[in-house]
Amino acid sequence: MSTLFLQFLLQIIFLTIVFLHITKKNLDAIFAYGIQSLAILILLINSFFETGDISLLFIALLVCIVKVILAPGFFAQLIKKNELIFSASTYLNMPLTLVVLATLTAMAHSYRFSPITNIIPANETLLSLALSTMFLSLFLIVNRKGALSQIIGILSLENSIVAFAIFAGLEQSLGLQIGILFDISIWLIIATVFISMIYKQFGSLDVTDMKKLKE
Amino acid sequence: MYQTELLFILISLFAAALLCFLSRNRRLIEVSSLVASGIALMESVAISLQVAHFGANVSGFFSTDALEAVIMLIIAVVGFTSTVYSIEYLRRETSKNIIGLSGVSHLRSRVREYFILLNLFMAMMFLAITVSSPIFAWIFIEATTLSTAFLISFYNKPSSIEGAWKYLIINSIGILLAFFGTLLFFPAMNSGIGNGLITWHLLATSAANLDPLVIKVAFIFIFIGYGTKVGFAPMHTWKPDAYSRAPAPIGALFSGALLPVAFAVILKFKMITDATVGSLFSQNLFIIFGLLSVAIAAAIIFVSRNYKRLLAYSSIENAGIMALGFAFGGLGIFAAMLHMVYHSFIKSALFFSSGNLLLAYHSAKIASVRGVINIIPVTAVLFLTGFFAITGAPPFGIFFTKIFILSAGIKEHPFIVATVVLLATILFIGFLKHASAMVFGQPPADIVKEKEGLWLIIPPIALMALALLLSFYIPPFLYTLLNKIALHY
Amino acid sequence: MEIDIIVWILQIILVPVTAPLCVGIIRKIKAKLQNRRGAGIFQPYRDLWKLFHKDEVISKDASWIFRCAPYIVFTVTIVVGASIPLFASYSDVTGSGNLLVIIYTLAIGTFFLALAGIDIGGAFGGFGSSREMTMAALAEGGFIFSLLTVGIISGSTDLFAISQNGLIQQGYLLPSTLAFLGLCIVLLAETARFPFDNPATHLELTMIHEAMILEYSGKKLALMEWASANKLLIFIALASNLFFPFGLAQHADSGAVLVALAVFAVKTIIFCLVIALLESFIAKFRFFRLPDLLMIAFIFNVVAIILIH
Amino acid sequence: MFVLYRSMIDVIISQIIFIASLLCFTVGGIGALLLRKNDAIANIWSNFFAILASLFGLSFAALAVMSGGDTSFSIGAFSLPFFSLSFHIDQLSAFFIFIISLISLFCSVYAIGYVKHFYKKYDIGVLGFFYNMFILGMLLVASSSNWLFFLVAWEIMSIASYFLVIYDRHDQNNVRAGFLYLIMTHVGTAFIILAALLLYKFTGSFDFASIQSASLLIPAPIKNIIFIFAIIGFGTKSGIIPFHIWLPDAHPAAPSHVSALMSGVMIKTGIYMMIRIFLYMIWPVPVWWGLALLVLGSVSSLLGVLYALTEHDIKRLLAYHSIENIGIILLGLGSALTFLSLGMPSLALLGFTAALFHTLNHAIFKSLLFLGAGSVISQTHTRNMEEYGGLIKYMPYTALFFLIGSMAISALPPFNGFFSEWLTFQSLFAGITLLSFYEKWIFILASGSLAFTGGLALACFVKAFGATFLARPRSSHVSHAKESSLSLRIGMASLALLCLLLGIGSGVMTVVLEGVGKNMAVFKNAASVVSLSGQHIVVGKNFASVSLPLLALFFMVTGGLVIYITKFIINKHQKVENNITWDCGTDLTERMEITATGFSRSIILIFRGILRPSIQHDIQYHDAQSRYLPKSRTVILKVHDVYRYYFYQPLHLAVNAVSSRVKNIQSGNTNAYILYIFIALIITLLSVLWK
Repeated sequence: MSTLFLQFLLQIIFLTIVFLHITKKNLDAIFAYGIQSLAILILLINSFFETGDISLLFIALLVCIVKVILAPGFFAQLIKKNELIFSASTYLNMPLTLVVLATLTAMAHSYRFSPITNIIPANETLLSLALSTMFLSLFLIVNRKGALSQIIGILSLENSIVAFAIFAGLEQSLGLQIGILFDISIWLIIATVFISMIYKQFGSLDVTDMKKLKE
Repeated sequence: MYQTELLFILISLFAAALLCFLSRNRRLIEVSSLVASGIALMESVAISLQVAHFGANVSGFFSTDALEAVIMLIIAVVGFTSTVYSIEYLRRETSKNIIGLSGVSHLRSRVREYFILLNLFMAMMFLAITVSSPIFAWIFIEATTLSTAFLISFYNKPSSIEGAWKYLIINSIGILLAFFGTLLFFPAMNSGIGNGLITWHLLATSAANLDPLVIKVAFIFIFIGYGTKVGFAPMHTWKPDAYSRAPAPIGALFSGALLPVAFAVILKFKMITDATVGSLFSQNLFIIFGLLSVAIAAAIIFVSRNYKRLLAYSSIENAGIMALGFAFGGLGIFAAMLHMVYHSFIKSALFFSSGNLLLAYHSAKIASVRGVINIIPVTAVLFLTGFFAITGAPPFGIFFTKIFILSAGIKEHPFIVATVVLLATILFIGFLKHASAMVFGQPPADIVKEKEGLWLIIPPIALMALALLLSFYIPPFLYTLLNKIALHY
Repeated sequence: MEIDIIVWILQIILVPVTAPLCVGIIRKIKAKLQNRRGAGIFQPYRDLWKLFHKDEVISKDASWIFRCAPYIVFTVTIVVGASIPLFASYSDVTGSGNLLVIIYTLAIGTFFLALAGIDIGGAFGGFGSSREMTMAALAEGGFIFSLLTVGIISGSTDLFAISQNGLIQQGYLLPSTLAFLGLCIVLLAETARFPFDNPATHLELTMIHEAMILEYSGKKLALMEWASANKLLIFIALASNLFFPFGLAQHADSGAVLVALAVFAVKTIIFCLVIALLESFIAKFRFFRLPDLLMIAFIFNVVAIILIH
Repeated sequence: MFVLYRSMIDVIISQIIFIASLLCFTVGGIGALLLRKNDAIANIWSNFFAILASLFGLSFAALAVMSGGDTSFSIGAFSLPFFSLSFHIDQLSAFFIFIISLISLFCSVYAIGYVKHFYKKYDIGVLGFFYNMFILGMLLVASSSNWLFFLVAWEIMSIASYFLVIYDRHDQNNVRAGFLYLIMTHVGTAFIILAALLLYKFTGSFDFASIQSASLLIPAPIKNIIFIFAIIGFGTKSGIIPFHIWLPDAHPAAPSHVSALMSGVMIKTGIYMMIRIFLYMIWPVPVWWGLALLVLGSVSSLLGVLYALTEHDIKRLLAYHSIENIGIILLGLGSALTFLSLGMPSLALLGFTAALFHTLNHAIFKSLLFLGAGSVISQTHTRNMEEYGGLIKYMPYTALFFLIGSMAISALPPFNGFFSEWLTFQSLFAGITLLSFYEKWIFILASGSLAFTGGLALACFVKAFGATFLARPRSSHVSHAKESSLSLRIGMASLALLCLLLGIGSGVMTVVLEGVGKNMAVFKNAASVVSLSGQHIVVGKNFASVSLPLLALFFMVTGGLVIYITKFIINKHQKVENNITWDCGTDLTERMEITATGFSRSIILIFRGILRPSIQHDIQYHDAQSRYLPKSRTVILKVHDVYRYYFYQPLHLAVNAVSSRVKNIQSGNTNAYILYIFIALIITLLSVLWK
């Protein structure tokens, strides 16, 4: 596939993260995460076509099951059960968040990070975009107050790392990929259980009311 | 050739976990976990003896050299003592129903769940340290986080949920950053052997042709990532919350076993970065974060109000001192490793005694714990000797290791050494203020003097005795291992 | 040979024998200045004789310290009297003519006097001791430093060596005079003379030395009176023989000894005259102005020492 | 004096004796811990072994001091680098071992009886354990020959004495005093560790001997830093004025036989190490060190005695006197250091001998006074001197021993205190005569402060002895006081006898101490200024000479004559009538007597500029209306603790403020925690990638 198409997929991931910053509703957040995982899925399939390595196909299938179907499903079921339509707001208001997003992307694209972004000089722009998605998803966790959005932030951070790995040609052997996916799935299950426990104890998913533990 | 012993440890631990999962009988659960951790202890001693004699062994999936052997020893000892302790501790807690549980059946399932996760946690730690590939090491460390999440929220109270949540979120971010760092180590690699298993050994040998700048960035991600797990200064915020909410034996396992494991992984990466970039870069990083950790820990201990958080900050401070030890190099590394061994044993003993305090006083607030010497004298003596040991009073080894680390550092960084000594004094003053306030004074009226559980005292006494013995007589095999580490890292 | 024995004996008994005479002379001069006839100069001897033969009353609160304090205080004055240069500057009887030994031996006397004052448990004794110890503490600095000045000038702190070097050398006139003034102030303080304490009064609020020996009677009072007389003579001897060391017998021959005795008598009379004049013309200072006076004495001596080089 | 032939056998024997004494202490300590079920046996066991061990220590030290020559050996090999239990006992450490063993011998004898009143209250085994460990720590401090072993011994000593200070833990003040003590000691130790590390940095080793041989490598500014660290570190332990605030709290809190050991001996370990560093390890030192020591010494002695005067708690008064006497020792040491750096070794030897002699004397009479105070407190169960009075009638022996101790400490001639102060004066006078202008002024300041300290100490001990033992009992506590038991009296009697013997035999002692001085490399070729001609000790060319035995003899003879004459010759049949004291007609209540506060009120008012006293009067009346019939009138005279208020309090508040600000980073907000990690990541990345 042409780099243009890869660029397009990466831009989708980038946009989903920006959307996650903005969205008010949890359902939309989950939907955005679904699209993101789909983009990762396509990327994996594309690298399968390039290298013709069967294992990549198998991994893509696993990714599809875990990230595209299972995760959003869990979350949707969670939201329906506890009617958590509106996710908690963010710390910074909208314009400020966008300013920070812009600075982070600019920083990621700056020549300062050149040693990382041109590991493979060819897709230098792709790598810097993947790096900026990483910074953005990190900032997402910092900015959002809702527990669910923080979980999604972490999952999108994981997705952006995987994207960076794919573009920087750091694919792993089959065993490692499976191990990583297994971990992510276990982590998903535990996170959802925790969210339901938080909801049961605190009545809302707003992280800021968890303030009791301080010096 | 140690494959068999290693597999034996893992199999026994997994079997214990499985058994706890299946059986309802509480006695069986306790005995099986005890047997599993006992086997782990014997096997790890055997392995470290072999490593001391025959040198490192890199075989397929597992690789154990000097550092891994020492860390395995630490995990095994701390693991065994905390299993012994948790049996009695949980029995006491369930009888006093401190665990916010309703109904006996629900209660038995919580205990079962505790032992399953405990065995899994120890298995994961063993795997994380002995596995030969950095990515697998990452996977198993991630697994330790997951297995302990529920252990922290064991008491099912809002504050323990909050502690567990913060632990989960912050550690997941740290682990993901470490994941990214590990991946960055591989760009020049896969051109070589395709998708073969990239092992530590391979990384070390091909360190020369890695791109220095990428390696620097990678090491920063590794250091910040795994540093969250170890608890260096800016990333330490989860530690006091998690330790103060987790049951005492789990706190002991965290600071006694998990901290050395994460530290060891950072050290392995440090070895590789030093080979490519030269040791100055990693030393500066260690010094800055080490100093920051000691400073923040010293400051907060001065005004802390909860004795379990006090122990958490003491772990942060000791992690900082170990980092300084590794940064100063030469004798410092030998002393830092020794410091790690002493710290794990003494800190676990302190955690066990804090568990006893909690059982007697039902509150973790320093203000509400008074006159411990009259209520539970043995724990009071243990807590006080533990305090003196951890802050570096002579009969115990930490005094020597601190002096060696400082003497290694005085050559190039006199001012840093001076600040560390000053901070150590402030920490001593803060810690003493709380320890003497708790141990002496008039006990509150409603606390009645009761006979202390035998099995609640034996593990901490055993650990303190071991630490005292080690501070005067270091067995030859341990000495050779530590020397190998000092040369290697 | 026998001249040595006589000088040796004379050195020991001279102070106790002539001390009451000095007190008598001072009282006689004061009486004359107040144009009344006053008792004869030998009246103190008669008082002592009378006291020695009177019965004694001891308070039942008193302990053995009260009983043996007079003996210790009196013995101290004799020992000190024997080890300071009176008329012969070579016969060091006790072999400890060092200035510090003298000062600290006198301190034993003050120590037991003060303890005796407290021992009875009366109000006056306690306050007398408190004031006496305050004065003694502050005076000690001046006392040591004044003798030290002369010691440094003559190169040795041994009193007999100091008194051997004849008239004050030219170069040290100012330091010696300053030191002498300092010593005079200390003399008045230590022997409870006028600006510090009125020896004749029994007015509770002002007396220091008298308060401590208020409870004594009979032989013990006699010893105490005699000891304070001895102390006065010791200080006069120190002031005269160390600062005006002429006329002392340098070697053992009867002529020189007689001359020295005469010169010593003249010097003592001059001092008694000065003290009596002083007591008649100035009033007794308020207690809390005395420390300033003693500090002045100390500063005089410090300046004196700094000036020597 | 026979010179002992220093054969190899002697060396081995002396090593065995020394190790035997260390072993006895350890056995005594651990045995006491094991036998703690039965109080009496534990007490007997610990004190018996302490006595045995101190006898061993005493014989070893006497042997070593008399015969000269150093013994150095090490026990056991350790796997830790740099660390080895290596001992090097030259004459100086032998002398300090002598002091430690001497005082611990008598304190242990005293303890056999004294500890009885702790029997049911506390655990005697623990007391025995820490008591033995405490003395063992001091012995090891005096004999260790490398920094690590020294620091181990130093911490054992400090921690053991901490547990002894808080032994009587039912009283909250003792726990607080112990807490303050351990903190100050730890701050001191931190500075000592820094000094040791600096020495290691430049000489490359922790061993005293190799540091001494490589001391030329240490540049001058570093030496000054080491000096300042050593002064702070060891000054905290010895109680020099700015660092002394723990001493008046900690020493009184400990059981009396322990506070005797702490005041008498423990604070000397700081002096020992100062000598070891300044005169042995980093020898060629600048002049200003000696002068600084002199200034510190004079300040400590003067202020120490002034604060002692304001105290009405008998043990705090004695603790402040320890500060004063440490000041006097520092005067001796300072003059020695100044003379040495000005190239006058013989006069330096004089100052050094004076310092050593005063260390020995102070150890003896201070422990005697503390033991006396201890037996008084154990009878009256209070430390407040205002509630004593008239104890001489109930406890005649203790009163006599306390009197001897007070006379010795106020440097009255026949006793040992006088002679060491006399030697210190001689070294200061020598300084005044020989030195030039600003050094001379400091020597004048020093001798002036020593003179005033002597006078004020005299006043303070008249107050202490008078208020405690003389006149009528001022409270009911005194009425049921009984004479202290036999072992207490033996302990005190032997110390009192020692005070007298050392006073009379001071000539011999000076020559022995000069031998100790000459053994040090610094004084190797110093001609000894002090010579012993017949009974006279002559300083310099007849600059000053004294012979205490002759003076004492003359004193006895005249005293005997006077008593004989007045008692038996003049008016032999004199009637002596016992009657009440003169009371101007009113009934004599105990309120009429002078109290400790009343006694020192005039001195406090004279020195109010320094002491800043605050006097609080309050009067209660029978009934509200009439102002003329006061029921009770109380006067409280308090002295403002300047150091705590102006230096230590602000320091504590500053650290508190900083840490509460740092505490806020643990604000409980998860997002903030993640923000810290994010910022840490970005900053490190940018700092690395910036070039």
